[in-house]
Amino acid sequence: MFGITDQPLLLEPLVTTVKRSSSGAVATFLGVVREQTRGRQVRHLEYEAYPEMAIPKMREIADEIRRKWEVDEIAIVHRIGRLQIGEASVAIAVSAPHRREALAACAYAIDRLKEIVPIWKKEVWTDGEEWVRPGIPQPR
Amino acid sequence: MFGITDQPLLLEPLVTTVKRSSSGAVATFLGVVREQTRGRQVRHLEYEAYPEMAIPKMREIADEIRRKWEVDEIAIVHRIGRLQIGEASVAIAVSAPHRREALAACAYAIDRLKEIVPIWKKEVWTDGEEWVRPGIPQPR
Amino acid sequence: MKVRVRCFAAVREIVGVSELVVELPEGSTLDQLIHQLQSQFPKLQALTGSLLFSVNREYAFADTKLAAGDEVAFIPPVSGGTDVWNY
Amino acid sequence: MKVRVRCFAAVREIVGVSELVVELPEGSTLDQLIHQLQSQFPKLQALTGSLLFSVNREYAFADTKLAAGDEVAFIPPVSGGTDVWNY
Repeated sequence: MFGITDQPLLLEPLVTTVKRSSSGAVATFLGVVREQTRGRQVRHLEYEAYPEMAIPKMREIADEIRRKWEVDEIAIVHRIGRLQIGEASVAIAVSAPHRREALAACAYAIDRLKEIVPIWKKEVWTDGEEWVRPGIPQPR
Repeated sequence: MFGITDQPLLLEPLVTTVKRSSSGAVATFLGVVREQTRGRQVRHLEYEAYPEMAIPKMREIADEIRRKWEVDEIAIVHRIGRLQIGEASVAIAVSAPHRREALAACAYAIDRLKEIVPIWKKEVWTDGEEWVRPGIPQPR
Repeated sequence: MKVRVRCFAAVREIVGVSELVVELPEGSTLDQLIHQLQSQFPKLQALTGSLLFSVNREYAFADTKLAAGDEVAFIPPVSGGTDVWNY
Repeated sequence: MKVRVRCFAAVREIVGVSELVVELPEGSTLDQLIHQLQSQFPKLQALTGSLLFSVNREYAFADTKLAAGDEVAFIPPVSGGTDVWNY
């Protein structure tokens, strides 16, 4: 399951989506809007995606994971629009027969998401705003 | 938040419990009852705890984590009683300013839980049953 | 030939719209498209060094040859240090 | 002196109750308690090599001296290989 949504992210449905009868572990990751970023006070964030490219790139990350680890299922959902402090911007869930694979794959997914998935955020501070995007992917 | 419960485990309340305004990441782990274990077909599992020792040991794990990583909060809840395939036996949530610390601490927590927290499970297979307990802690 | 250009984030704000249709000579490269848009929207020049590009939803080098109907996107830059996301 | 013994999992099933109160000579060690219970419940002997013990909710070595009112627990063994939990 890969998605872009303007609705609040919930973990429970993601866990249900990835769980198989072979799954002994589900690892999840939530990216959350922090109050402070690089010392500046955040008022809110605005996320924007290139969904037609972002979703295939999420799928590509899942394919990479399957080549590296024995996992059952992978779900990645990113939220777009305006987010307040404490709200989740991205949710990842990975199920696997064993815990190490689930945890390693989940950590890998969020690293790769930052590198290759075209999603941007505008940080709106109490004293200004700026577009921010992580990572420099290597074109292939 | 550290607990032993006979009720189904839910992630959302754990996430809410650990999230702080400083948190940029929440990593969670669910241990789930698998259909198969070491090649035998599981009918159900029965978990039993020594709660008066298990909860202090969970707290000890959280203290170890705080000495190793910059994290915001840690929650560990283990379920006891009869669990069916697909049900979660343990839920861990760690919040941190940054993702690497949240993920590393979450992986550490489940490893240590297996080592030092006195909780047992009985595997009830289609063809027998056995008590199982992981890890050999070093007495200190 | 015509190509579509999708604009996001800082690029969208400079260009003023989220999508452009650009007329280019047959056989143009991505690089030529970039230069054409830079002269039309001079503020893009400040970004260009750190922009990435995609052609048909895959990251692409500047020397990529474009074809009619291609969908190009400007992938705006990182700014502000190494750990620029919240998490 | 009297000590409480908490029994879990396989140990509880052998002993038949989840808690015992055991009378021991003053100054007894954990090891002496273990031997006393092994003679009372011979099936415990098969487990003992892999049992761990706690005294007052902290893991303890066999030579630990016990005091009146101590809470001892038998921490039953691992069985069945290295990855014995589901996850």
